[in-house]
Amino acid sequence: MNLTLAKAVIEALVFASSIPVTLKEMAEILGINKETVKKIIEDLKEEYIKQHRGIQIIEVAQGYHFVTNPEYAGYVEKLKKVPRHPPLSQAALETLAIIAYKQPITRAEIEMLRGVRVDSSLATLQERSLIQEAGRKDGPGRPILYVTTNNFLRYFGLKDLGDLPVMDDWLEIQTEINFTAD
Amino acid sequence: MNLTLAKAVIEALVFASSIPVTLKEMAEILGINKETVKKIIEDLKEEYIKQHRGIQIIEVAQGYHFVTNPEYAGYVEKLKKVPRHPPLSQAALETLAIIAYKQPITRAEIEMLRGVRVDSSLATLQERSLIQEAGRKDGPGRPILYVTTNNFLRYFGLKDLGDLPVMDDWLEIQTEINFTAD
Amino acid sequence: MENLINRQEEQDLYKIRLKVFEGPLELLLHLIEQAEIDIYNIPIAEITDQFLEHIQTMKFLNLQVATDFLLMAATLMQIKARMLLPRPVVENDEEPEEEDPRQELVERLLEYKKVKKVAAKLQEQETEWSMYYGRSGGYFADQETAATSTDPLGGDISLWDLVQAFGVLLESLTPRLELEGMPQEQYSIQDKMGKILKDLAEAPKVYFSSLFNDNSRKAIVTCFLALLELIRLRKVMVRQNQIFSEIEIFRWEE
Repeated sequence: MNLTLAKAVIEALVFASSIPVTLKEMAEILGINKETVKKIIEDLKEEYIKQHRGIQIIEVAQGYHFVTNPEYAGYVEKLKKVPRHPPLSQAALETLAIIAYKQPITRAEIEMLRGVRVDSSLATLQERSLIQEAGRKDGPGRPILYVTTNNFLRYFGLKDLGDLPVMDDWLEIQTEINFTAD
Repeated sequence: MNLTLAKAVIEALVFASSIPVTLKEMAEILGINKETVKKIIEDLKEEYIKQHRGIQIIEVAQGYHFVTNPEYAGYVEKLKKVPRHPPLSQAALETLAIIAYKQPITRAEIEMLRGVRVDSSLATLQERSLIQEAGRKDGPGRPILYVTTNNFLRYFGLKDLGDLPVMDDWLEIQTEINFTAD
Repeated sequence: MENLINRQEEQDLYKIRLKVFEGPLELLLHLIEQAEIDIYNIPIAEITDQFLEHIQTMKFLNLQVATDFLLMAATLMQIKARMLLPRPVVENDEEPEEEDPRQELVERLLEYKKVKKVAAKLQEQETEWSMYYGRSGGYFADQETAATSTDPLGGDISLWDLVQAFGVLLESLTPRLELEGMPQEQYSIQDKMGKILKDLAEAPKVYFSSLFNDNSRKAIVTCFLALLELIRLRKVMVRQNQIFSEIEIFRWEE
């Protein structure tokens, strides 16, 4: 693998990853050793800084990721005043409502209630930090459990989950359905 | 505002936005005219391509955003931290094709064209934010009308709906049949 | 050698039969293309037989035969019957010429063919664009402020909307609740909407809690949904000074 290619791939990996990507991961994907990855990424970092670009690569505890250059924070801030995300779809909102009231809950359980696949709702909600994974449920397949985040509470101005409007009917239905999907 | 600064800020804005950022938004934030922004961003685009970088700027859904260079897709795929959607089924694609070309359109009209029920396709497409409801059609039952979303444009790499492959004879027949299903 | 070819043919036949078609139109198109016949002049008897045979195969393989296929089979048999009837003698020239019984089916098939073509194009685009990965994470220079001021829901979505989404779900599950012996009329959303509007005709402001006599969960949820429906219809406005404080309801004013 030549250096130019390795550099471009590293740039792509750091960009596409949803959380900081580690040297180990990059080394495995590229099939080169960690030291070389480290050298290349340090070069890249410097390049971005020297050229006074709008974005930079930074190293955090778990790995590397792109950030906007803090020098231009004022401009980026203006962008964020406008609602940047497309409005949450009804589908995603329903999924969020189920998670809020039923957490921790598995995907199969949510799908049981909504009657459709919810993969992309879950992806959207995770991307917007409204939900997160929280371990796995005991039982066949050990499915991932989802819960709401602190960001969810903050957004809705809730002190904690006990602050959610009471919807007791839900409990009745729960016992009735009893998530036979599992 | 000098050019180097404007260029860096534009780079930061395009990166920071989770949905494609428009020329208008960037022009407003920078306090320069749209034509200048357009010129700078075209320069930037070319720079990334010429340098064979890992990321690129593309124009899609009436705005600009960063994506990875498709040449390195094979590597990015290996990264586990990248959310992936499964490809759409043929049923969903057919339903989406009809909506894209004939929007706004009701479920009954789609079913007439496909010859099958489309409830689950519609649910999937809504779930993936590729279509959305847009009011109701006048007439008996006031059925819901469906249109494609901005995310649809992004998903298929289209600048706008005019970017869809031209299907001339399609339009002819549309007037002929004139949705007698209603 | 001949034997080999036959076996190959047999296998192909099975492959075709096992292909699960999206719908009756796709199956018909497939039969027409396979037989290399003119779509404008479909030998309807032959195609009908093949269509029915396919349905038999599906049944034989225990595949679920959707009603759409049965409906199409009925249509085909109807067309076949009409084709067999002698054409009525046209008495005078002003009488419009009778349409070919296959006409409508041909139009639908042609139209569906285009749908398939566009779908195939979209699939190509989808494949091409799946090579471009967008930014799925990343942090910003203003990360700290972003964390508090960011708008993850994209626009004006409040706790109300969340509860509403939840309410809609509850509503869709209410048939199960009705089975528990709850008298339905007593808690109809329509009635509650009427009551809210009637109360508002008499007073400028109504408190949410005054809308129900008993505090059963069902009554509260029904009132809540009635209220949401009235808001949606722009018949009333609500005000709530603090989250979870008493909800006040007003007539809608432009």
